[in-house]
Amino acid sequence: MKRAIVIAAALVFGGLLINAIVDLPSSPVNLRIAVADNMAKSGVSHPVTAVLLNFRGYDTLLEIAVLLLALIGLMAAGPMLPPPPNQPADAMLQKLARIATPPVIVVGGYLLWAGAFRPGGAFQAGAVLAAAMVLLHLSGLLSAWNAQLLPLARRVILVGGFVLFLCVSVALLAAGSLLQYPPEQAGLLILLIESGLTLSLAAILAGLFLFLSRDNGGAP
Amino acid sequence: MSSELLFAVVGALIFTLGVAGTILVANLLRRILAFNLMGSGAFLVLVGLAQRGGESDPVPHAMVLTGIVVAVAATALALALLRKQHEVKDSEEELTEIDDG
Amino acid sequence: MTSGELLPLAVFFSSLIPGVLIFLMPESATRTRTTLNILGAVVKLVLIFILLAGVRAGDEFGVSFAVLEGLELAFKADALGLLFITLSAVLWLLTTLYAIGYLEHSAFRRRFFGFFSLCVTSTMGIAMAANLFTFFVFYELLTLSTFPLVVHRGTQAAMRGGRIYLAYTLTGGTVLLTGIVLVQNLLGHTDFAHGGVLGAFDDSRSTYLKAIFFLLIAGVGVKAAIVPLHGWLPQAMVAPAPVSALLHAVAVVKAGAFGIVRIVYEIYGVEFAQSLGLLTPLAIAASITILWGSLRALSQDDLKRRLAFSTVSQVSYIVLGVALFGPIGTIGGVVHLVHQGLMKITLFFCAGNYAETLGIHKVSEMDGAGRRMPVTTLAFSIAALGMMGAPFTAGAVSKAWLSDGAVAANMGWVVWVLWGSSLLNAGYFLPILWRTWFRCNRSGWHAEHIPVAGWRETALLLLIPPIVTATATIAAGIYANSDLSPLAWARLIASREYVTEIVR
Amino acid sequence: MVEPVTFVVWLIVLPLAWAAAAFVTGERIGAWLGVVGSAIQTFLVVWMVATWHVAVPVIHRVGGWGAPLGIDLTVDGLALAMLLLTQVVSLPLTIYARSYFSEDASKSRHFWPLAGFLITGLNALFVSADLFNIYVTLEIVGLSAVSLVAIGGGKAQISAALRYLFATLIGSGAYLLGVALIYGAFGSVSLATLIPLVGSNPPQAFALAGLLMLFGLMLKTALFPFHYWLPPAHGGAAAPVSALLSALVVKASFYLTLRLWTELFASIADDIAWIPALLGAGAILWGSWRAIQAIRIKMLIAYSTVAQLGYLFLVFPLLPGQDAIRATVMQACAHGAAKAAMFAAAGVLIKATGQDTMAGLAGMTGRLPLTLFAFGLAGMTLMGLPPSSGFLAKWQLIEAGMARDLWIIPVVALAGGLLTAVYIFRILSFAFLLSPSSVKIATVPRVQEWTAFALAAGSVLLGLRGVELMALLPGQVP
Repeated sequence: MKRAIVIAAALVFGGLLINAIVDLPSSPVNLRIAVADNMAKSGVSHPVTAVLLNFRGYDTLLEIAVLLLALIGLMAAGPMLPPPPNQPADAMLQKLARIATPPVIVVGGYLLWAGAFRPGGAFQAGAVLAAAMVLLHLSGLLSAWNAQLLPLARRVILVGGFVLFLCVSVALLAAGSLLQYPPEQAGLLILLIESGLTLSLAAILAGLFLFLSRDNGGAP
Repeated sequence: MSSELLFAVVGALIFTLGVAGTILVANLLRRILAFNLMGSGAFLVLVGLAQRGGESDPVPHAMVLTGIVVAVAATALALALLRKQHEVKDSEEELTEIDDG
Repeated sequence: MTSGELLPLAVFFSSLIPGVLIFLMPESATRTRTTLNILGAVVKLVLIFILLAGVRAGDEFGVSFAVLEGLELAFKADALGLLFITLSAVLWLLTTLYAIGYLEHSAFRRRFFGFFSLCVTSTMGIAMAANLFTFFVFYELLTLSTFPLVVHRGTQAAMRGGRIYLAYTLTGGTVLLTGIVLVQNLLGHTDFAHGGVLGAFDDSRSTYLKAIFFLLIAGVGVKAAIVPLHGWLPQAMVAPAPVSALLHAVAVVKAGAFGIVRIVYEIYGVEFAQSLGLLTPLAIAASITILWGSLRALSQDDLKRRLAFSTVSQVSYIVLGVALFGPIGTIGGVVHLVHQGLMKITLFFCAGNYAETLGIHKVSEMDGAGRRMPVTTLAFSIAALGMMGAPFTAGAVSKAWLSDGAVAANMGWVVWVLWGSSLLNAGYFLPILWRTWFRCNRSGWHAEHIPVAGWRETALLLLIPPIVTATATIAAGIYANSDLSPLAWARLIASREYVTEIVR
Repeated sequence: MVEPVTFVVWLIVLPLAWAAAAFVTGERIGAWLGVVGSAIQTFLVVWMVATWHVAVPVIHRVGGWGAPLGIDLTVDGLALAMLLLTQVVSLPLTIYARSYFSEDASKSRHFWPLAGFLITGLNALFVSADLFNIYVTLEIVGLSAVSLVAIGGGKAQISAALRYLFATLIGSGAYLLGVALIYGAFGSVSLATLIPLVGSNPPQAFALAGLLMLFGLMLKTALFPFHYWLPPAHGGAAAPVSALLSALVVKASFYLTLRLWTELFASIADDIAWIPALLGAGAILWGSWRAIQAIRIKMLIAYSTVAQLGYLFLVFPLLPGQDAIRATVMQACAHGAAKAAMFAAAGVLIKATGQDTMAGLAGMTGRLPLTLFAFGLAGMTLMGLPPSSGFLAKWQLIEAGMARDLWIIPVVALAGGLLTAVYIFRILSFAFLLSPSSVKIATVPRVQEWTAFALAAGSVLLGLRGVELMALLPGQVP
């Protein structure tokens, strides 16, 4: 009964939605032009990166905060159950992981550098590096992290990129407003921020996996 | 219907699917997937609508990238809580019990 | 700030500050607490005498603070307000003394005296309120500050009494608030003024104005215990004797009666209320309350319950006086505000003494109490006779002016109500006097003890207050025509509420 | 004169900074960072309010681009009032929390970073003038609130957090689709750009977007009947968390509802204004009813929040009247301070008696008078009894209703006040009961009692001086 009602309601809603989408007029504002006009001042040549790190960099700043707080929330949910006995990882897998890791790191570096002029950037780079860490963990080469006793260095890496980003934005407050890059240094500053973010994002994304892993990384 | 709206319409369908899922699916893990479906639908609508009239508008692309990261964060938190809930061995009747507090 | 603004505030803070300090002090600091209480009460009296002199000379005392745009917390000390203030301040001092004796060695005294002071502070606010909004603020504060006193004993019975008390008063407060907002909506302000502020409206609004009047009177009528809104009063008897005294003579019921006076005289204006035909229904309601209260009192064996129903009846004398169009009735009603206070507090002091000393709670146990406690019983008798309206007592003065007022307002039937009530009063007081004086006690006193060192009769602190108030009851009767009597002050008030000259 | 807008940026940056720092330094230093940071924020916002003189909103263009390309931060009286409420309530709560969590490192370690992010999200949300940026701030608030509920990871907390998370995710999902539709319709998400573009007959997608976004926000505000997630979350979390959530978090999504309702969606709002009012009335009745029946103290307070949120929505038929906005802002501030005080006091009582039941309160007026007094004062504000800020809110609501002859609104408000009295005095009566002196109670640090009392006293004192707060909002009483 409930099922039928929900499905019927969903159908009606979907119909309305599609109908609304189909008879949309062309939008009065067109930001494409605005973006194109300001690309020169943005410090990068790829429009999406320009929007992400410059025009709407404030969104990105807060978004890192979201990612960070999700990680902390995940840690706050409390310690997981004691781990099952570690089964020795498959030697073949370990060898594969060892071979795969260096090129993956290179790819990450490339993605970071490419972000300035083509699709890419800190997130993609960070994601790739995180993937490498997960791979190492699964193959038993990297032990899981324990949310309850987290070494200072790891904590610093986790927030470092974000703090760097925050410091730059605040420093630019001198220019009049938050994140107001001077056009000439914009490219450099963005690269700086992205490099920091790459490391932290890699750590955070990996952390989302490694904190949840049952292998508690040699904690007492 | 113009072909460039196709993405937006598909996005609308996916969103609707997700909504129905969040209400109908009992299994919490599946429900989390349904939320992701909702999010993806919304992103698709955003991007789809952005590229009406030929070349695409970078602003919504950037928004979607931001949105995806937020969605990842939310999903991670949801999964962590779900894991934790399974570990502390409680289930739906616990929820209702709190409710009657 | 000028002295005209400072004085009312000083009167206000003279009880608020001790209250707050008492809360901050530890439970054990008995002596400091007592000193603070007495000091506050004395300071208050001094300030009030300055005010009295000023007001008699025709000075204006007032101060106001904006709470919101177009909404002011405003105080004024006028003749009518001062009558109430003086009464409360004097009786506060006596009740405090009495309570110190009464609660010796009992728990939670900090809480008791703290809320006691807040309660008196609220009463001051009610008396000095210069508009309905301010009146309401302190009217509700009074409810809140008396609740802990009513439930002070902490028993289930006390809780039940407290719940009933709140159910009545908070609902009444809501009704009152509705009326007040309607007035605000009509005028844009709710200020009190001699001769009323609503008089400006023509007949087209008369039904609307009548409805508002009903809401306002119903709201304050709860505390004034007008039948059928009186249900909480007998229930509140669970409170300790000093609290009952406060509730019945000083604070709560008086706040209700005082509210009715303010609303009739300074919101509607007595002439306008008369022209709307609102006074006769009010008089009828008052008369019904007077008779019903006395009738119920007859059948009560519990002494405090009997006194409670007597209060229900007596307070409506004030309402009746207000409802009698014409200055004479007004004087009768207003002066009874004071006289009833003096007499009723005496009765409750005495009831408390019987309970504390001899463990007597029921009328049927009072045989021979007069021999055992002559002074207390003498005070009790004087107050009781006063209630009946016996000559040379305050009660006689009230009743004389009320009946004359009734005649002047050509409401002859009211005279009969007064006579009937006097008979009923005799009906439930004389048996008590008979038992205490002329019957001797055979069974002995089952719970006899003297709380603290005193005479053989009882503790000194329990004895002095009733003696003072009983004496005052007689003095107010005998020296009614002197310039310092409550009556004289009531005439002053009436002369300011009415344009017409007072003749008698 | 110093431009107050630059302070606004600091209100967002500071908590971000101390949140990150607290994560690195750990609980002990983190607690201090939180307290000091909140103190500075409070100082800044008070300064802003004191120097606030312009009637027109002040705009801060992040990145210097300006809308629609960039993101604008807009500060007007309404936003300033909410900023003030947030800082003024969170400062005592941080002091309270520092003492509350002192003996439990595993909890406080994560409390401070999360609290910092929560306050950032709130401040950023109040001043953001960009629909998509608002979505991000909403997620910061939502996810940090959920994580705060989950702290400690007890059974009840985890299930409550999960249920809360699902609710807030549905809400943001609906809101996000709304943003997508609006971008499709107008090509911008900047409020300043959009508002003039919305003509007399906007495209169908606009109305749909409005419904989606308002629904999402009402779900996040736990407006009846979408309140199902609130009682377990607010009633199950640690006391400081419950206080933050009940006092501030639900107000954030309400603030957005109000803002979008009166500014962006004004054209479609009038026809459906009775719906939120009706739900609000339902919330008052149902929430109060459940509170009256509650057995646990914190569950009673949580249901009282459900009821009190109803008052906020009662005014919607009166919008966009300034008097109605004043009334609802006063209610938001009154409830914010009072509810924070109440949860703080409940925390003290529960720690002292060792049980979250009303029966355990017997005799507490003698043992913990200050805390009970705080509870009573907060209750006074919730009941709307004078001279509390709750009374001023009720008074303004009634006046606004009468000014438009909508009698039902005053009637509901007055009835709600009486229902509130029933459950408030139900608790207090338990506390006045005599207890067997054998009952032992744990000692609670005085600072917790005093912070609870300070919040309660604040909620009452605001009632004696509502002028300053109301002066922030434009327009005078007609």
